[in-house]
Amino acid sequence: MTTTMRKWAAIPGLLALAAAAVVLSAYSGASSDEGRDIEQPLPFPHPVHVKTLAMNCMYCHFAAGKSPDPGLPAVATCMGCHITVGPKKPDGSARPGVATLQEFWKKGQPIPWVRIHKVPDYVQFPHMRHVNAGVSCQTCHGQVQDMQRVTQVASLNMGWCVQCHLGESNPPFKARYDCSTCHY
Amino acid sequence: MSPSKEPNGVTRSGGTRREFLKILGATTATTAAIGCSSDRVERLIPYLNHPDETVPGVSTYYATTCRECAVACGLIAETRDGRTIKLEGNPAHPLNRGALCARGQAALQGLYNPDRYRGPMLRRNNRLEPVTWDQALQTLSQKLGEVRSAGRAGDSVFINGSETGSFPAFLDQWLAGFGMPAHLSYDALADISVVAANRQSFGVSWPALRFSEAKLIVSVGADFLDGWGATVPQQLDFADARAKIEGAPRLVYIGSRRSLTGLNADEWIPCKPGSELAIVNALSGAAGASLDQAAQAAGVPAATLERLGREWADTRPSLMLSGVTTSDAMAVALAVNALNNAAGNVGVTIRPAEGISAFDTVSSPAEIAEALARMNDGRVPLLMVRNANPIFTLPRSGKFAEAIAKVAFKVSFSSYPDETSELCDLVLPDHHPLESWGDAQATTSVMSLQQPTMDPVFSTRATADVLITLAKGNQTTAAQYPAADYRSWLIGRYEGGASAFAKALETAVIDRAAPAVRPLRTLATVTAPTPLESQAGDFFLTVYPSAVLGDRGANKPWLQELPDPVSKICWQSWVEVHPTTAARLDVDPGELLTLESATGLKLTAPAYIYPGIRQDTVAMMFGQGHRSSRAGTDALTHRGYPEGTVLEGYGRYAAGVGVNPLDLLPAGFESASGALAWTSIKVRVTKEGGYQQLVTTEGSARQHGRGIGRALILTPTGLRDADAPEHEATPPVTAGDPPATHGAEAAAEAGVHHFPGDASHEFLPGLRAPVAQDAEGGLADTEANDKGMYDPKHSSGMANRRWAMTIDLARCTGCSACVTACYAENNIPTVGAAYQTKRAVVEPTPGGNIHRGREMAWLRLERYYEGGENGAYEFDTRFVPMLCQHCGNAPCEPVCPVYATYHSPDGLNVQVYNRCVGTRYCSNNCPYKVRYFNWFGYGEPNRPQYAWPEPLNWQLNPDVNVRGKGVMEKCTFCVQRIREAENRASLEHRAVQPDEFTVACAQACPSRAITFGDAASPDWAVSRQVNDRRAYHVFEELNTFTAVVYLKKVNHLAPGQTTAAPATEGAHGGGN
Amino acid sequence: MRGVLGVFHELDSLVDAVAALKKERSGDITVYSATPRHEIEHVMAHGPSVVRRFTLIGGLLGATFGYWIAIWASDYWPLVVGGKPIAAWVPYTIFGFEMMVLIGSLATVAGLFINARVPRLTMTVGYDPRFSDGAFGVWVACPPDKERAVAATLERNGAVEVRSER
Amino acid sequence: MAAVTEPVRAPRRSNIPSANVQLPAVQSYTQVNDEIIATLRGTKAWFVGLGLAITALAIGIAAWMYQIYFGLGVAGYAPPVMWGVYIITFVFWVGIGHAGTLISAILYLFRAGFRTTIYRCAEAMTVFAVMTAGLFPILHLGRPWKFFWLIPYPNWRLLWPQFKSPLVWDVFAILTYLTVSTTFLYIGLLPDLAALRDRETHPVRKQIFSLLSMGWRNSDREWRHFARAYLFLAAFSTPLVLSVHSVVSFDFAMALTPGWHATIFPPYFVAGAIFSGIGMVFTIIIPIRRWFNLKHYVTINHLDAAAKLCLTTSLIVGLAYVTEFWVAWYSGNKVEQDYFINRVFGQWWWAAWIMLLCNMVLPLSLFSQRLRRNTTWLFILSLFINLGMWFERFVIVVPSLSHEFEPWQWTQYAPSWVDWAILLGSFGWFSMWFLLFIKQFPVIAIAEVKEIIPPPVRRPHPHEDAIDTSARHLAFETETPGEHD
Repeated sequence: MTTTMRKWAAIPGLLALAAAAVVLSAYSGASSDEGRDIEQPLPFPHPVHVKTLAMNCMYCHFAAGKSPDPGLPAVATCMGCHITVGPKKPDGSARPGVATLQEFWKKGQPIPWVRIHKVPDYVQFPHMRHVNAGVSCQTCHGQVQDMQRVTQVASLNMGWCVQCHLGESNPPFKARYDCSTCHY
Repeated sequence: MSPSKEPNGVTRSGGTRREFLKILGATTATTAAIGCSSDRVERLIPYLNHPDETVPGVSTYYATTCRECAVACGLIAETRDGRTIKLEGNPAHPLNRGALCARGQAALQGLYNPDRYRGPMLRRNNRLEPVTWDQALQTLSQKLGEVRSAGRAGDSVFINGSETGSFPAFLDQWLAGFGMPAHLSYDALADISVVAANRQSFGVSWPALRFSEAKLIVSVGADFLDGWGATVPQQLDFADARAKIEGAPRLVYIGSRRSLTGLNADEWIPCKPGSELAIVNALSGAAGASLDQAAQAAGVPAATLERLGREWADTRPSLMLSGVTTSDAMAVALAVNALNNAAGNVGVTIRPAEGISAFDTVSSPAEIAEALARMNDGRVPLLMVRNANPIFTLPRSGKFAEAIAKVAFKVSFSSYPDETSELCDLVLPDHHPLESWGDAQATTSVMSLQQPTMDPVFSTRATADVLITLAKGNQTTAAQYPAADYRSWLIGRYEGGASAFAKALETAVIDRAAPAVRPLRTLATVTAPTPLESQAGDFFLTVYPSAVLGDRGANKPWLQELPDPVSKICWQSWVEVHPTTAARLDVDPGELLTLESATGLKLTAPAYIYPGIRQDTVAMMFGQGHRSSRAGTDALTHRGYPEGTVLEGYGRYAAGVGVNPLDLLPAGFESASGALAWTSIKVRVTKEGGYQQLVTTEGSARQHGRGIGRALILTPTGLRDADAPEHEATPPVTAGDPPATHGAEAAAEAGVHHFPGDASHEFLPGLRAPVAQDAEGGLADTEANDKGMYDPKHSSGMANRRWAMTIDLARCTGCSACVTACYAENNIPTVGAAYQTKRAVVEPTPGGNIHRGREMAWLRLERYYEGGENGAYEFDTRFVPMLCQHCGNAPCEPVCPVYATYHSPDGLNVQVYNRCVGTRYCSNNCPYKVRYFNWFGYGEPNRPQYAWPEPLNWQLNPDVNVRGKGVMEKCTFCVQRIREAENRASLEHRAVQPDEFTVACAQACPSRAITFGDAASPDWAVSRQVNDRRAYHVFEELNTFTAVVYLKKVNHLAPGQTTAAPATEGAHGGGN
Repeated sequence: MRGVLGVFHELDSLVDAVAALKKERSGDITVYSATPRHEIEHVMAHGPSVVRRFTLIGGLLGATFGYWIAIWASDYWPLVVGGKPIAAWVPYTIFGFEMMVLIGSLATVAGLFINARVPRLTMTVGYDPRFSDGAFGVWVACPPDKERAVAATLERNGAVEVRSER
Repeated sequence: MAAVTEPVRAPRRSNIPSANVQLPAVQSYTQVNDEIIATLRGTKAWFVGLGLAITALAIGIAAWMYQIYFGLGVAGYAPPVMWGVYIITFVFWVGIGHAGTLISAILYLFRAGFRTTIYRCAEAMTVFAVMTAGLFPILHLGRPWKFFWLIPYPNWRLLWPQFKSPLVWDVFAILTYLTVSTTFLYIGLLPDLAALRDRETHPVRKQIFSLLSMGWRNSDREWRHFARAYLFLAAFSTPLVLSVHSVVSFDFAMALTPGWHATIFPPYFVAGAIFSGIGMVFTIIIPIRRWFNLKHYVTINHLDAAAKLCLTTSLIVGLAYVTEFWVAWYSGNKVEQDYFINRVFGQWWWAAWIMLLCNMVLPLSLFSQRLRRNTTWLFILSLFINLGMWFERFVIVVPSLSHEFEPWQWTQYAPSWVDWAILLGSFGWFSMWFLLFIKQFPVIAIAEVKEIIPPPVRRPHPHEDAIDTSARHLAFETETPGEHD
């Protein structure tokens, strides 16, 4: 006669389910590149330019108010100042990156910046519509003026966009939220 | 898109205004964009120096001139971030007034052709190998010196593709500097007989034709809507004429084969080839010309000719055109000119004073042939060819390839490998016209300027600049060329200098009288073919040039993929036979027929059964059949070229496609003008036994009474439904009546037949405007629910618009320019290239994907026949541009499980590619069958089926997604243009203005048949059109409430005729 | 848990034994048979199964959920398709129905499992593999002092084997 | 083993009551256990069969991977024929599945005695057929890796499926059907699994059966709730089976395509599904009863009764075909008429006539009792029915799409090798599961057979004997509130 205890193999099963849920949720866009933080070919300190020197965002990203594309400063734009503002400060300390910048300029090469903020190619994001509607740069890009190196703050996934279009953001904006607003 | 593979030889110089941005800014939506964003590191590459005028992501527009055919229409080239992405007609240009044909639009695919020469090539060890420009120029300079010092420069030949403007004179000046004779100006497609006759009759080579002034147009074989003469201006004018409805001209077409013009004609008189002169003489009542004899010669009833004669005599003003290509073509043309003169049409419908200059400089093919014959004698030391391909465009029986091979040194300035450049010893690839400076004489009083729209794609050089460089290197000629380059030379000749020149470039149109016409040489040596009637053979052979491909379109996938407007066949050659003939020969469509000429030349091509051709005639199209002229000898090296490049023949898209009917023809020329006699032989036709599936987009050529393309007949009492049987015809529609009063109720009262789907009381003029009402089936309490964006009161205001389109079938000629415009605007992949069919078990076949109906044309041109069952010659043709109808109640929408298609508040039926999972249910449920599926990864660069091999992909519209494998796509009403207009308006703090913008097809349409706009606002042109008395919806009975409204075609009866020849209701016997 | 197990080869013997045991009030009786028999049900005389309540509640919940998810999701992002109402209750009946069947069925199974104490995490005492073959069995859970009397009753009514287990 | 008393050749013109579905050759509970469990030993032929099934499956998988890599274009689709072999096969397999539930649930509620010995087979067939069918909607997607977008689940896009789409109805119907029929099968298996557990000597197999049987002990408490639960599951399955194929038919009926847009579709599809399912039951059960020596369980009377059901559904299907033509004619809708003329006399005549012959004409032979009792004929006929029902779906899907409103887009269609390979793979997939099933689990419900044979008794008396031997009703079905409350 058998009188045995038989444990159920429930735990591996539950673990498998949990793993599947994680995979599915990751696949469904729950994860994002939030916190993306990659080294750039040369260190560009936004705080120095924006806060110390009080440069406007649109000085360099000149097209953000008139084009879907915000625009990147040409190397010549950088060199407008850095032809005189050299790699050494008057006190002798270094301005990191300026030497590299001047190197690029001398070689006649553009700077291969690494893209941080990226929506998929099937998303049409007209910067000017947002800028002119009063959405600040920081709403999407975070407090760039405080970032020694730019990192991705917002998730940039679709739900994040939609919350704002539905008027659920703070301050509230309200816009179209049908698909062809962004996807075509 | 990563900037990975730069094509070999891209210019790297920076700083110029149109510097090509190898590496773009942030607007990079041109890759296949389906799927999750990847984690790979993507680079953002800024400019080194920012170009002054451009804003990244915003298009810049350059006005320039189209050089795809002789006509020189005006272009507006849209350029984004350094790349030209779209060509449109220049509205300021007097010829094309903003419209542009398919060939003109496809110039972009010449610019970005992946098989272009990437740099100069020099023959070494019997192979063309890449060399540097210095080497190439040095070689040519040396050869020029040798020829000159040998005293044989006078025997050299320069063949230049016919063009007007400053270059011909510039070239002749240069040639003279080197002691060489003036160049030959070659245009294979120009109707030289007519040009010669016009010069003789009117003193201009091509008078302006005013169709809109005429009440009767008789075309004797002139396909003036599709390739003959200056197509786009003629088409614009003809469409305006036909749009008048009452008082519009009747069009009669006389010819052995119904061309596109023939299909648009109200009456077709199918005469035997070669009998046209007799007919014209009979109509003119010339001495000794009897109607009966002419009728017998032509094989048509004498009564028909008699009636036409009476009509011609009674109708003023009228217009008769000749476009025959037989060996007595010039005689016909002269007789027609005389007839017009006698009828008082000159100065009214034919205006020599406003001539078109396109053919002012052209030489006759006979002159080219004669030069080639001299080469055969070994008398030519140096041959230079630019923008011409005589080997392909002249009959093979003339043995011109062999002749050219005997020239000691042959130089080609061709941008693309072709049959002629393949034979050359040195290739100095020219810039594409979109990369170079120039000008062209548009009309006798207007000149059109040409400017580069972007930096050169490859390491090519403008021939003019090459010539200047060569001249500067020569002591005797250097002094003549103070200008640094051709641009400076052009500006130097421009009154007002550089600043005025720059100002003129804004429209690129300036007033300048045309220089003297260059005379045609008459040549005694030319062989004229024997008259057709006396030849042996079963069938007349009519060879006609393809209006879509021309003589140089075969390497452009857009043009290859564009179905021929008449036969609807693409990527193929075919033999047109009449249904009765086909039955007699026991031939089914696609069965191979062999044509054999009396001299034993043979050609095999699949049969296409066409009711619009005489029973005793077969016809073939010229334009396909490019093949390497060095086949079997050596392959050109591909060193430095990416994989897949085809430098043999005419590139990858033309390779293995079709046959060249010129292989059958003798090298016979019309003796008076030197024109090539295209219709000059009879052939024996035998069934070969093989089969080659037709690459056609046609399903059934008959509409089976379904009322897709509808027509009215203009009777003396008003307009009458063309498709209703006589005894139950609907009451005539008179001008000004809105359709509602003639709907089902009125018809029921009158006890008459209600045509299914006919305009009825359910037809809502102006369409159902706010979609929000549709949203709840029109029944919802508008107060009750917050319908969000669909609420007209929503802050976005979208629901107050209803984007809609009208297509006027009375204007539409079926030319298909809209189709190519759609391809260009919307990044539609072409799928017919042989390489795109290559898979594990499938042989590469041109058009293989289209065999299975997988063409992707969002907008297709349907061509239905009405009448003419049982092989009768009398039938009516309905051209119906069919695109997504953006139904108010779209059947495709509710079946999509994932909202990939839905109705936007402004009335668009939206397709969201990135949401589509590919169930294809929407297509099943679409009655119009206008949804297209990506069966393969046409948009994915790493797939074998990729439709845009580098650099074709540079053309892709960055505002439009490239669709990946497995998703549905369809017409979007150019939503990107709508958004762009909205964005622009929002930047300027205003609303979108009426008719501020239009969609790509409407923009291009040379018939102005398409109108797009907001039907909910009375200020837009479209909202007037939708209330036209001729308006109808296709399949209205399905209650789809389409946003596309068609206006019925109008047929014109001959005087005294009471019924249209075709009686069609319920007739569906002849379809396949 | 301890008690006495009796093995029977005949159905009527089993029924007799159970009837006798019930009369004696010996303890909780469990009857084993390879197939359900009315005779056993009659002699055991249990009330109706409560599984029906699980079914009812599950079905109602399911139908509600089916309608709710469809209506809520349609209303959450109101896009018009084919000019149809945003939330169209007629076709959504399909979801109501399917979810009623699905949740109702699963609730029924849950009811079965809960009421029948299945799945059983342990193989308890008082079972014999022969019960799934041809034999019948009776398990009487009783204190040790009653075991002898129970065994006697079983044997008297034709048990081929009687044993006590713990 | 008792002699099999199968009347191989019935006397001419005598009417044999096929409703008599007793099992005279089955005498004792132990015999049932012995004979049925004896089938669960893998044989050489079985391994060969399994090998063939897996090979077919491998071919299908390879073809699918090829298709995923290149795109759906490798299949024979010729727009506007946007649906082809995959949807045809989907509907085909869903239809097959219906007979199982019909037999196990509907016939259960109707107290049809011939159900007892064939229902397990049919039910397993249902589950595997639905598993097979469920693959096709995924496999025919342009982007199959996105199939889960059809399922409503919370996600970061804040997007939900479009609940008005018949394809979402399909997702719900098919998943519900798969879940419920699997549950139903499993619940019915529980007592048998316990029997297997108790007989098994191999320790690993015993362990597995222990787990699967969930500690089932055949106690009176278990049986009591089991009976009620089984009844309710049957009661749920009955409308479910009718709804599922109705929903599948909505895929077509909700479209406005001529030939699809018909109110007759739901009943027509349900009848067709049951018809095809019974065909497949014959295809499966006739070899099994022969190879597994179960002819005295699945007697010729059982087959005879099932054949009558087959005939009935065939007549309904035939009526539906005729009605379709009649409606097309009576509607006066020219597009619809054109389509039906084209279907039968036009480009698709061969497919339509295969359908009409196999589904309407050949089953009429079942009016003959001799043919109903001829297993060879039944088997051959069942193959024709399978073929005919596949072609029925072909005739519905392809000719409609190839001959729609727009004459310009009329077209031809021919499947490619990939289509055929995946179709073959689906048979491999189905066969693999089925073959695995029949050697691991009893193909005849042990507990239920025991129920209808006389129980062992010490003192038989006429009253009880009468109940037991009639045995038309399963004991737990007769529980009614009146008897016990």
